[in-house]
Amino acid sequence: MSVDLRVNLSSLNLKNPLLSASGTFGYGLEFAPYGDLKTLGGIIVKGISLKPREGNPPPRIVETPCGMLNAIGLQNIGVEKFLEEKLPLLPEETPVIVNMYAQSGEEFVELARILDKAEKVAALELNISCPNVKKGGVLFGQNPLLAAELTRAVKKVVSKPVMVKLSPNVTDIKEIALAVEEAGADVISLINTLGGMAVDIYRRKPCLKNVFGGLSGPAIKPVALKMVYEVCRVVSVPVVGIGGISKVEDVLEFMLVGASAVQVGTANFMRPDTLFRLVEELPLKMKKLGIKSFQEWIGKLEV
Amino acid sequence: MSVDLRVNLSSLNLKNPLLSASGTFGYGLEFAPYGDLKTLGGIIVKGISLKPREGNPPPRIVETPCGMLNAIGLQNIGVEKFLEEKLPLLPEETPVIVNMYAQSGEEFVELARILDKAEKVAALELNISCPNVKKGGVLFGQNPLLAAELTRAVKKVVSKPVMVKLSPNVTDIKEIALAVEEAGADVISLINTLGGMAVDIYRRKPCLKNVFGGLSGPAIKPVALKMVYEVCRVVSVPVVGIGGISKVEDVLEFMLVGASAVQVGTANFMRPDTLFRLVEELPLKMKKLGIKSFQEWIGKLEV
Amino acid sequence: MIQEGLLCKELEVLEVRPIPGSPVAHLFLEPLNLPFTPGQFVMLRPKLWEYDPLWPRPFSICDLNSEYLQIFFQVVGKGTNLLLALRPGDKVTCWGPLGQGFPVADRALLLCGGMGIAPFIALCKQHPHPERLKLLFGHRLPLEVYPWQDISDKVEKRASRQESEEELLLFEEELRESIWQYAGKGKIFACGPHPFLKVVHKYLVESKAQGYLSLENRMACGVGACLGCVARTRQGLVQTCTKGPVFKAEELEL
Amino acid sequence: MIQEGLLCKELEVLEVRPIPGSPVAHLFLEPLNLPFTPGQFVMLRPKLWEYDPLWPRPFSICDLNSEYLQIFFQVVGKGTNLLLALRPGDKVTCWGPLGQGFPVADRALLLCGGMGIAPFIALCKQHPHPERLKLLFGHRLPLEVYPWQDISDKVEKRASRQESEEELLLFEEELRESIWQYAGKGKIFACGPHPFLKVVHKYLVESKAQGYLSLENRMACGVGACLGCVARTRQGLVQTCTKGPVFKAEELEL
Ligand SMILES: Cc1cc2nc3c(=O)[nH]c(=O)nc-3n(C[C@H](O)[C@H](O)[C@H](O)COP(=O)(O)OP(=O)(O)OC[C@H]3O[C@@H](n4cnc5c(N)ncnc54)[C@H](O)[C@@H]3O)c2cc1C
Ligand SMILES: Cc1cc2nc3c(=O)[nH]c(=O)nc-3n(C[C@H](O)[C@H](O)[C@H](O)COP(=O)(O)OP(=O)(O)OC[C@H]3O[C@@H](n4cnc5c(N)ncnc54)[C@H](O)[C@@H]3O)c2cc1C
Ligand SMILES: Cc1cc2nc3c(=O)[nH]c(=O)nc-3n(C[C@H](O)[C@H](O)[C@H](O)COP(=O)(O)O)c2cc1C
Ligand SMILES: Cc1cc2nc3c(=O)[nH]c(=O)nc-3n(C[C@H](O)[C@H](O)[C@H](O)COP(=O)(O)O)c2cc1C
Ligand code: FES
Ligand code: FES
Repeated sequence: MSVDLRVNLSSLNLKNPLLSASGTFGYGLEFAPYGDLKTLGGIIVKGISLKPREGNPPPRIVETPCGMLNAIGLQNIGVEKFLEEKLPLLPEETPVIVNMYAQSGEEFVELARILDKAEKVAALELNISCPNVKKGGVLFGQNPLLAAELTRAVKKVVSKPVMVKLSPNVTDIKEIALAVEEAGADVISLINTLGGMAVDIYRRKPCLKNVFGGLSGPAIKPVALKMVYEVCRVVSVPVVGIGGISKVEDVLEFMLVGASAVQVGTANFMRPDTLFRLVEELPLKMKKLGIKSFQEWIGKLEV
Repeated sequence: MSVDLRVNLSSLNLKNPLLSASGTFGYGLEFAPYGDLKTLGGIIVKGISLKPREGNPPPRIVETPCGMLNAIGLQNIGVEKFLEEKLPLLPEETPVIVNMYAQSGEEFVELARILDKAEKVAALELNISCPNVKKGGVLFGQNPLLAAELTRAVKKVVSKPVMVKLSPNVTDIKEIALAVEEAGADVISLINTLGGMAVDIYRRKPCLKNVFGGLSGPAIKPVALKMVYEVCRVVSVPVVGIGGISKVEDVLEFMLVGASAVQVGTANFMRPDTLFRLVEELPLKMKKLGIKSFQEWIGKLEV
Repeated sequence: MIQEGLLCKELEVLEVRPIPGSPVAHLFLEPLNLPFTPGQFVMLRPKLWEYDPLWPRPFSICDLNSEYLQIFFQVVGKGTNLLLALRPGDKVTCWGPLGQGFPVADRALLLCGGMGIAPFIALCKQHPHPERLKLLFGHRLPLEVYPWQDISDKVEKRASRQESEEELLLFEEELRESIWQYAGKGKIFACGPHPFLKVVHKYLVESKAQGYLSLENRMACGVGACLGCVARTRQGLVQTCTKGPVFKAEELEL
Repeated sequence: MIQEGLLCKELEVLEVRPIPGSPVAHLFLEPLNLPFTPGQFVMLRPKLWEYDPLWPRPFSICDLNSEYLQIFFQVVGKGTNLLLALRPGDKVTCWGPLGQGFPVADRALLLCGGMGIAPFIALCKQHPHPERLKLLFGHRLPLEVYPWQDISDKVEKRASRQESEEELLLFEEELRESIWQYAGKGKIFACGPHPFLKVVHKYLVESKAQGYLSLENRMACGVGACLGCVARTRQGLVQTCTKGPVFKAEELEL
C-alpha cells in the first residue's frame, strides 16, 4: 500500500502535514544538523516583528508537569535581518511561513506588506494570541471584533495565504474563529499557549521574571484537541492543530477531529530530531491503520 | 518552633487549610480506611443535586499526560439520601462543605434551603463550573450576570457561608470573581476543570462517551495558580485554590499567591492517603521555611 | 461502611520475574498482612511514578501468603512497562485488598481467558476441596507462559489455545457447552478480556446459571471515589472497584 | 551557519558509578565519534523519560574518548535522580557536543567551584602542556568525592574546602589574589555555581584579565531555538547554549 501524505492549506500545497510551531524551531536553521529540512511539510519561524525585539528579561522558561511555561516575549531579529540573513538559507523545497507579531493594526499591516513581497515566504501566520507581551498579542485574540478587524486589514494588503493563530484563553473560541473566517482568514491555526504561572516558595518569587507565561507541551493536548474539534465543526476554512503534539498518534488525533495539518512545538525541545522522525513515522503508522490518504481521515471522528 | 496551621474562610474556622475537592473524595467515608478524617481541614463532598443523578454513560475517565479527563456528569445519590445516610457518619470535628449542583436557579435555591437547615453542614459550595453536564453547570460560570444572580439568590435563603466555585474556561476570570463577590459570595474557590477531549485513533472515536471532559491534575497547576493569583489581587473575600495540588510545596505555592486554603482533587486518586499525608507534612515544611503561621505567608509573593 | 485495615503501604519489591520471550511477568512484593478473597485486587503505584502515569494500576491478587504478594501481569502500556523495570528493593505503594471477590463455593466452574487466570491461581490454592473445581482456560500465548503449573492437578483443568478466528469460535462453543452442562450444579466464575466476558455472560444468562464475572474496567482511585470505573447493573451505574470487580452475571449489563 | 555532524543519537549506558555517601556520580555512555572542545556540553534524555521531566538536561563533557563519554553529575532533582537509576544497556538520547567551549590557551588559570570541575577534567587531559596550567578548586563536599585524581599532577593544582561562611570568604580572597596575580599572564577560565561566578566575574573585570566564564543557565532545547537560556551580554540577550556556555567575562553582565 502506498500512502499519500499531501494536504492543502487553502492555496498552499504541503507534501505532508507536519509544520514546526512558531517560536519552537528558531529560524529553522538551528535544526538543520539534526535532519533534512527539505522533508518537512513547512517551517513556521519564530515570531517576527518590524523592528528587532530583545524580549523579556530572564528567567523566561520553567518546566511544569508534562509541560513548560515560557515568557520569551517575542525576542527576534526583526523582519529586515530575517529576510536578509535567515530566509535565503532555508531550502526552496519547504514552504516557509512567517509568524508575525506587532503591537498595533498599522504595524501589522506594514509588516504584512513587507513579507508579502518576499518571494520565498509562502504564507503568513498572524499571531494574535501571544500572552507574553504587554501590547498587542492576546488582546487582539480575545476580542472577536478586534481579531476580525485586524485580519481584514492584513488580508487587504496581502496576496499570500493568511493563517490566523488563535488563543485558547477565551470563553468561546468558536466565536473568534468564526469572526476571523468571516474577515477573510484563509487558514486558522490553534492553539497558542494557555496563560499560566509558577512560583518559587524558597525565594517567595515568581519563577518567571515576567510573572506570567504561556503553558505548552503534552499537558495541554486535551485542551487543544477539544478546541480544534470545536472550531473544525463551525468553520469551513482549513484548520491547523497545535498543542502538545509529540507522537504520530497525536498528529493523527488532531487530524481525525478535523485539522488539515499540525504544528509541532515544545516537542522540538524534547529532542531536536522530533519533526524529522515524525515525517518518517507518519506513513508507517498510516499503513498500519490502513489510511491511504488524509481525505479518508481528516474530520472522520465518529461521534 | 511551633506552627499554627489555622486559617479562616469567612466565618468558617479551619484547623488547617487542607480540604478535599468535590468529586475526588467521594462522600468522605471512602477514605476513612486510609487516615483519620478528623485531621482534615474540611471535607467537600461530591456534587449533590436535589434528586439522585445517574451521571453520564461510561467510559467516563481517561488518563492524559500528568492529568486526567473526567466526564462523570455529577452522578450522586441526591440530597435526601446524602443527609440521611452519609452525613451522620462523618466526624463532627471536621467541617463538611456540600458542593451543590442544579440545573436552574430555582433548583439551586431549593437545594440550598435544604442544606442550610442540615446542622452538620458547615458551608455550601456553589458549583457553577461543571463542564460535563448539558444544563446548568458551566453556563452559569461563564457569564458574570448569571453567576451573580445565582449567588444572590442562594445567599438570600442561606445563613451558612457560601463558597462559589469558578470555571477556568473564561476569557477573564477576574470579571466573574468580582461579580460573585459583589453578589455576596463569602468565599471564592477556583479552578474547576479545563474543558478537554481525547480520541482513540484505533476506534476513530472519542475516548469519553460524553466526547468532552474536564481536565484536572498536575498538568493544570500552572493555569490554576495564575488564575488564583489574579483573582486574589482583585477580590477581598477569601479565596480557596484548586488545581493540580499534590505536594506540600503546591499547597504553599497557592497560599503564597493569595489563597487562604486549598482543595486537593485528582491527587487523591494517586494514593488514597494523599490528604492525610499532606496534613502531616505541612507543618514540617513550614518549620523548614520558618513560617510560624499563615498570616505571614498568604499573599506574600514578592513581585 | 467504614472498613478498617485497608491501609496504603509501601511494599518492597522482592522479585520481578519476566517470562522470557513473552509479554508477561510475575511481580513479587513483600506481603500484606491482611486476609483476602480471591477475585479481590490491589492498586499499585511504584514510588518512582511521579505524575506520568498519573493513576495507580489495578491488579488481581494472584497469590498472597506470609512470604509474598504475587501479581501476574501482562505488559501492555506505560504503567506495566515501568512495573517490568522494577528492581528488588524498589518501593511500590499498594492499597488493598480491594473490592468484592468471588463468593464462597463448594463446587465451581472457573472460566478464564488469558490474564484472567490470575485470580484463579489464588482461588485454586485456597480452596479446601480443589477436586471439586473445574477450570477451563482459553489462551493465545503458549501455555508455558502462564502459571498453569501453579494450579493443583486435583483441579479438573483443561487448557485450550486459540491462535485463529476459527479456534476462537470453537472455544466459544466449548464455553457454551460447559456453561449449559454446569448450570445448576454449582457456581460459575469467569475472568478475562471483555469480548470473552461478553460471550460467557450471554450463555450464563441464557442458561440461568449461577454465574459471576470479574470486570476489568479502567480505574483511577480503586476506592469508590472517582466514579470513573462504573459498570451498568440492574441497580444503575455502580463502581466496579467497590461493588465489584466480581458481579453476579444476572445483575450486569455488558 | 549550518553545522554538520551534531547528530542526535541513542547511546547505551556503559556504567553508572555513584560515589558512595555522596550526591554525585559518574555516568559512562558509549562514545560519540565526534571532536569536542572542553567546555562544550551535551543534552541527555534517557529513553524512559516520556513527558516528565519534559526537557532534556545539559551536562558538561567531563571526558570523551574512543571508549566512553563521561559525565560527572550531582543529583539535585527529578532528572538527575533518574540518571542515577540508569542501568548498563539502558538507552540515553544525546545530542552534542554543543555550544562554545573554552578557547585554546597555552597557559591558563582554571577556577572551579564544586561540580564546575567537570569541564576542566577534559581540558587538563587534552592540554598538550599540563604543566602550564594552574587550577584552583573550591569545594564543599570532601575532596575524594570529586575526580580530583583524574587531573594530572603536572597541573599546578590546589583544592580548598569551604564548609562555613568564613571559609567561603577566605576562598573569595584567594580567588581575588589569584586572578589579580594571573591577569596579563594568560587566560583565566571559570566554571561553577552562580554565586561563585559572580565573585570571579567581578575580579576578572576589575583586573582586566582575559577571563572566560562558563554559565549553567536553565535550558530547554540546547540548540538555540527556544531562547529560554539567554544571558545578558553587551550584544543584548543571547543564547547560552549556542553563544556560550563559555563567554568572555567582559562581554557578560551577571
Ligand atoms: C480489577 C482489575 C484487575 C486486574 N488484574 C490484572 C492482572 O492480574 N494482570 C494484568 O496483567 N492485568 C490486570 N488488570 C488490567 C491492568 O490493570 C491493565 O492492564 C493495566 O492497568 C494497564 O496499564 P498500562 O499503563 O500498562 O497500560 P496503558 O498504557 O494504560 O494502556 C495500554 C492499553 O491497554 C488498555 N487498557 C489498559 N487498562 C485497561 C483495562 N483495565 N481495561 C481495558 N483496557 C485496558 C488501554 O486502553 C490501552 O489500549 C486488571 C484490571 C482490573 C480493573
Ligand atoms: C552547560 C551546562 C553544563 C552543565 N554541566 C553539568 C555537569 O557537568 N554536572 C552537573 O552535575 N550539572 C551540570 N549542569 C547542571 C545540570 O544541568 C542540572 O543540575 C540538571 O539539569 C538538574 O536537573 P534535575 O532534573 O535533577 O533538577 P531539577 O529538578 O530540574 O532542579 C532541581 C534544583 O536544581 C536547580 N537547577 C537545575 N538546573 C539548574 C541550572 N542549570 N542552573 C541553576 N539551577 C538549576 C533547580 O532550580 C532546582 O532548585 C550543567 C548545566 C549547564 C547549562
Ligand atoms: C518557547 C516558545 C516560544 C514561542 N514563541 C511563539 C511565537 O513567537 N509566536 C507564536 O505564535 N507562538 C509561539 N509559541 C507558541 C507555539 O507556537 C505553540 O502554539 C504552543 O507552544 C503550543 O504548542 P506545543 O504544545 O506543541 O508547544 C511559542 C511557544 C514556546 C514554547
Ligand atoms: C472525577 C472528578 C469528579 C469531579 N466532580 C466534581 C463535582 O462533583 N463538583 C465540582 O465542583 N467539581 C468536581 N470536580 C472538579 C474538582 O473538584 C477540581 O476542581 C478539579 O479536579 C481541579 O483540581 P485537581 O487538579 O486537584 O483535581 C471533579 C473532578 C474530578 C477529577
Ligand atoms: S476506580 Fe474510582 S470509583 Fe472505582
Ligand atoms: S536552551 Fe533553547 S535557546 Fe538555549
